[in-house]
Amino acid sequence: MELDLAKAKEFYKGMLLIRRFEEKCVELYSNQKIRGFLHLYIGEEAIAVGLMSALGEDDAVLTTYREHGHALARGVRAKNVMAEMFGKVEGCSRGRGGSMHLFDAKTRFYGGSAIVAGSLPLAVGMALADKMMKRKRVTVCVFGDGAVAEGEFHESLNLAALWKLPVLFVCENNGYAMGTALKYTQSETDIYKKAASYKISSKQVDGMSVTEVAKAAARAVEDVKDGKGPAFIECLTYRFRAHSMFDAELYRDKKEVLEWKEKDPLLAFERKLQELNLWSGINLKEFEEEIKGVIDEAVEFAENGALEPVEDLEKFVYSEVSDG
Amino acid sequence: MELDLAKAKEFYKGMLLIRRFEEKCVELYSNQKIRGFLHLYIGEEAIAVGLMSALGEDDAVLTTYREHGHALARGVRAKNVMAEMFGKVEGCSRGRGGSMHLFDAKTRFYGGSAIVAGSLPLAVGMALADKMMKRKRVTVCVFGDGAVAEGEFHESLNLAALWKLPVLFVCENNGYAMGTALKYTQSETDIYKKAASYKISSKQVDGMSVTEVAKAAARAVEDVKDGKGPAFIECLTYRFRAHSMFDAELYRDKKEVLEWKEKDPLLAFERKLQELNLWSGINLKEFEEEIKGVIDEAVEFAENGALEPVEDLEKFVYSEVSDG
Amino acid sequence: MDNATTYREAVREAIRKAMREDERVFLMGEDVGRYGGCYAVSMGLLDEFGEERIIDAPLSESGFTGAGIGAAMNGMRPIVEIMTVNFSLLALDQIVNNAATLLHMSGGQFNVPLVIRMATGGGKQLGAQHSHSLEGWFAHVPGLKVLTPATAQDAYDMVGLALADPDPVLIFENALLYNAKGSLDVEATPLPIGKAFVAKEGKDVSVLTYGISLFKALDAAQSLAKDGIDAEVIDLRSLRPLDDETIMNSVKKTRKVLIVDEGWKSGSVSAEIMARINEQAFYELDAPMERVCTVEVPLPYAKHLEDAALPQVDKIVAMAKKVMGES
Amino acid sequence: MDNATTYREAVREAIRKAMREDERVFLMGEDVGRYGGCYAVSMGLLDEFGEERIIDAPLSESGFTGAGIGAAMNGMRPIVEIMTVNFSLLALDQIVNNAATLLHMSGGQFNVPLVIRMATGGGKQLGAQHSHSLEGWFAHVPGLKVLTPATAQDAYDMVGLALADPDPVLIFENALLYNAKGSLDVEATPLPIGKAFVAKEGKDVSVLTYGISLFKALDAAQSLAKDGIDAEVIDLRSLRPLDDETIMNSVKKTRKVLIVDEGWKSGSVSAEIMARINEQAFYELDAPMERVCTVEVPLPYAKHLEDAALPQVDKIVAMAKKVMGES
Ligand SMILES: Cc1ncc(C[n+]2csc(CCOP(=O)(O)OP(=O)(O)O)c2C)c(N)n1
Ligand SMILES: Cc1ncc(C[n+]2csc(CCOP(=O)(O)OP(=O)(O)O)c2C)c(N)n1
Ligand SMILES: [Mg+2]
Ligand SMILES: [Mg+2]
Repeated sequence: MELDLAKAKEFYKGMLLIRRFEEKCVELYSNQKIRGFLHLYIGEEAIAVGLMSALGEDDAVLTTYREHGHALARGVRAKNVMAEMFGKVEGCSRGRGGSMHLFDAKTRFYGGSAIVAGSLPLAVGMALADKMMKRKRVTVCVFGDGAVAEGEFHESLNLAALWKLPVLFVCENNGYAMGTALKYTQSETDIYKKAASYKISSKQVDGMSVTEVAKAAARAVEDVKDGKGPAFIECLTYRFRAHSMFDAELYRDKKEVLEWKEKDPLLAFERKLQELNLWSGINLKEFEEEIKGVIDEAVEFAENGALEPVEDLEKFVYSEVSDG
Repeated sequence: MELDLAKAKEFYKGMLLIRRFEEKCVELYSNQKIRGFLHLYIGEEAIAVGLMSALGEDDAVLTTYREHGHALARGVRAKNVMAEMFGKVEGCSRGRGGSMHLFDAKTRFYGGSAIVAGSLPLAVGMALADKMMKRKRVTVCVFGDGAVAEGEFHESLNLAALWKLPVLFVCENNGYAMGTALKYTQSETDIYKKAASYKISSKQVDGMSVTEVAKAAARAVEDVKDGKGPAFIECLTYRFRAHSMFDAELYRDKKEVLEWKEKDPLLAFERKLQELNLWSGINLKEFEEEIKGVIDEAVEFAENGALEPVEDLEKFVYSEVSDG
Repeated sequence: MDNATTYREAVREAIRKAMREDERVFLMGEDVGRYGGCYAVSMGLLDEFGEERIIDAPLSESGFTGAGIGAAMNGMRPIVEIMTVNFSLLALDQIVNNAATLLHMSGGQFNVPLVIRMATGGGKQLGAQHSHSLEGWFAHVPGLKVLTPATAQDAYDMVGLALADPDPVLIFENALLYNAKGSLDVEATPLPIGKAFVAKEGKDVSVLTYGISLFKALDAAQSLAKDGIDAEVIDLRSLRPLDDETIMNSVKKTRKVLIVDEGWKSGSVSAEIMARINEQAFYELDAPMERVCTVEVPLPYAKHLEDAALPQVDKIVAMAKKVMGES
Repeated sequence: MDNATTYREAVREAIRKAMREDERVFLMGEDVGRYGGCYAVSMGLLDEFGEERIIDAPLSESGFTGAGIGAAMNGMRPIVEIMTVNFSLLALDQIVNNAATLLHMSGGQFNVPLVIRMATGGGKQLGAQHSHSLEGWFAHVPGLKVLTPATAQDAYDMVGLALADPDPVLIFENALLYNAKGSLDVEATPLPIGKAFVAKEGKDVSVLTYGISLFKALDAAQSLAKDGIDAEVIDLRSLRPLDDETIMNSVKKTRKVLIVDEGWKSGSVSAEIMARINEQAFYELDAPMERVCTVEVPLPYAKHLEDAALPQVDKIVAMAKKVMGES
């Protein structure tokens, strides 16, 4: 992967969009425009942007409840994500899903799941289908460090390795599952080693570096598409905000948070671009304005969106079939 | 562990009892005295006998549906096991359990379980209780190679390692889960390596050698009781019979079976005792007669046992409490 | 018609036919391949279709059931075999939180055309962990469809119906029925999902049942006939959706109801049927509805106790007489 | 009495008291320690009891629930907290195949004195995977007891009752109730497991309910009173065992029944109650029983849709009037 100015812009803008979008979400949550659970991705933007840069249109993505970043980086439109959180019919899941359940068929974004580790078996199955149909595609499955303790993690990794399936597992290791630090949940805290124990090609990368993630993802995707079986990437990262909007954050030190904020993916990328003499090519103000435009438009779109008629409540329980 | 004549006799007799007991079971199954599922342990006797030799009275055992051998080696009386399979009230589970659910409080035999991997979490909890109460005991949990694919295996090993619990996991790797060979169920077929990936002290031993198993078990039990955390032993073994009484055995070669029969734990131990010049001290005829006596008595006991009154059907759904 | 086909063969033939006709169909589960299926349903299919389409899965119920859901979302028509309902407890999260919800959560974007088959029921002296009849649980969940074939014909038809359905369909095969023989007409138009079947017409009492209990109910009806009681026996066939129309029509005719259901009594399918009849046909009833279910105890191994726990013909007869006011 | 104690505090105080009095009691679950509990129930307990007795478990619902069973068999009195019923699907095998069966399978040798607490219910706009009300499922299983505290007093009492019980007891705490305030008398003798409570006496219609729906039913009763309908509101408190006696006594008095239950309608607790009333008090009924349950749809995120799916006061009022023949 060449890091030229175009790519640099794409990456920076991608991360900035997520950052600003979520900052807006906080505001809208306080205003009770967004309800339910809201899990922010702030601090982890490099992963979504780096990872999605490695995917083609035909590839598929499955993820967690902390997925605004993944959705935006994958190309789900901000206005449809926002409308979803407003519970409007224009939302990417028609308002049925909410923040934790973003779906988008166009970009093969298979959701948002609120059950930790629950989408790993689905990803295995999607990849199985591709393998059976000899389609050269990868299915990416993103999950947190907390998911690693679940039985489904183990079952899924074993199946994927055993059947040599074209799936890329990406663990966003932000050190905590809600308020429980990794050392309290895993006897082996190097998660990539666990994956390796299934004989899966596995790697640990700096999840605060968009280029590191992008590089690792590109290589993994290539290998997976070449039929080399599943791959696993552990991204070391940190969430700057609370777990959700209801979290007193008693379980971690302010100091630790500050240390990680030094590694902010936007700052880190800025430093890197300065080193590479590319930073001068970035017009930050322009970016901010453009993104503000996108977000304002998204909020307006969501505000003006329609509520699905209550009479349609029972739709989408079963598929509508023409012959009844 | 010293292998003197007394020990040799104990081991040989222990294995022979299981062998003859189960041969009798086959007969009784054909006569429809025993019903339900019947899983034979023939070929795997060295594990139960070697393992139980390492345990003290206070230790606890949890196992699977293929557990006649474990029960007998642990000291559950043959007549109570037999009566159980006859569905009689004198059975070790009052006839409520059957072959797959042998229980015996006196010997701290916590069952027989028909859900593959289902007793691993229980063993973790038993060990947790011992640790909390500072009791110097070990809980042993026996399971097959098939159990390794279940999520509960993963969750249990992680919990045990994380909390440094006094539990000994023993995997009876007989190469097959029903008709599915290990290579079709695990990406990593060296099961002890999987355990090691949880940072559990882990070992692979010849499960056809009673002394090897006994030695490994003794060492592991000592370590566990010394507070070194959980241990794991993988015993390589083979079942000489079908999975259960309903198995056409289409999935494995006669040749493979014959090769393993060369390693019959009774034959292997005989050879070993000959090498050590201990074999002459064993009066096989006497053993056979004694065991025949035990088994005949068990069958008679079971035959003469009583059926629990049908009116008592609803007993043991909830504990009987004095004040109602 | 001849009674030449076993229930087991009927399921197998339906799978075979579907796999021949549609390359998207495959079978996945524990021991479905080399072993031939724990109840020998898939015996021979590995030879015909190869291990790519008859997939022996490790003991990972949640994993491979979830994989079935994923494959279904990605264009396949998987048949997942969970050996028995007892092990489906390990896969419930996938079934309830994913298979049943994805269409809805995605606002209609992703449907899950998945078929899950499993054996169910007691009566084989397998004890408390291996004798569940939990199909009623699944029937509680919107997004799922739940079928309970009792006959070889239904065992055959329902595989095809389920595969043609765009949404997740669960098929519960009572393990004691696999050897039962029945007639099979592979050309006949199958009764659709959601339709109950009047297995025996009658005018005095409606006996509503499904699965293996159908045969006990039919035996009981014969016995009742000798005593001059003309029972109507209805095979519900589908527990979700339930065929209210056929049920209520029968109730209107007989005005008396007995439900036979191998689930534990409290909270079983029988309860829901009683609730609906109360709601939709209360004034048609001449007497309290009754039910014969499994006694509320983990199933014991000993035969005499297990027999006493499960619905039996004599209990059905006695209860039918009670409904008729003759006890 | 003052309304000074929240439901959350009541649960916490009960746990604290039990842990002070009995060293065998401990609390285990995800985030119960350092985080203070996902609904802040156990906030502060880690400081008092230390991490050996307030155990933060990894995300391994099956593993730590099973570990609770094992610890209970080995002399402890564990309280396992499964964050919410939605995740209990991952632990169902342990609960149904082990906790509920061990006493029976062992012929009475090994009981399981385990308490499992979990949050339940919808109404928080959390969508289809996080809004289940599946307590009715557990009430189907012999060997388990199922409690549903609605008030702070019950939230407190039931922890103690459950810990004193020799068998597995599940407590379902509706997450929307944690902030609700009520009066708490820690000296009062608790109403035993299996007893329902007449929350409001009345003579015209029996409204049977539990958990959060109790408050909706009481509100509805107030509204009905204005229209001259005197509803009796019964808090079932325990779904297994169900208190048939209190239910039937009420039915005999009012001769009309409405059940309010947040489970999906088909196969919900309401169905079992209707079945029992039909069996035990059919001739006392003056009209078909009715129920207000959750519409059979995976719960949607959008508030207006979720509200429309869940039982609400206006629906209860309307349905009560229907039962009274006034609609
Ligand atoms: C099966 C399951 N158990 C518990 C929860 C509650 N829960 C939601 S998020 C979370 C922590 C997950 O942590 P991690 O996987 O590291 O992801 P992160 O939130 O850090 O991105 C928990 C326990 C859940 N959603 N699903
Ligand atoms: C959870 C679960 N899934 C499936 C089964 C059906 N089953 C019973 S034994 C068995 C094979 C287990 O193999 P293994 O663990 O290697 O033990 P072995 O029989 O070889 O001793 C299977 C699949 C079960 N009992 N439990
Ligand atoms: Mg995390
Ligand atoms: Mg094996």
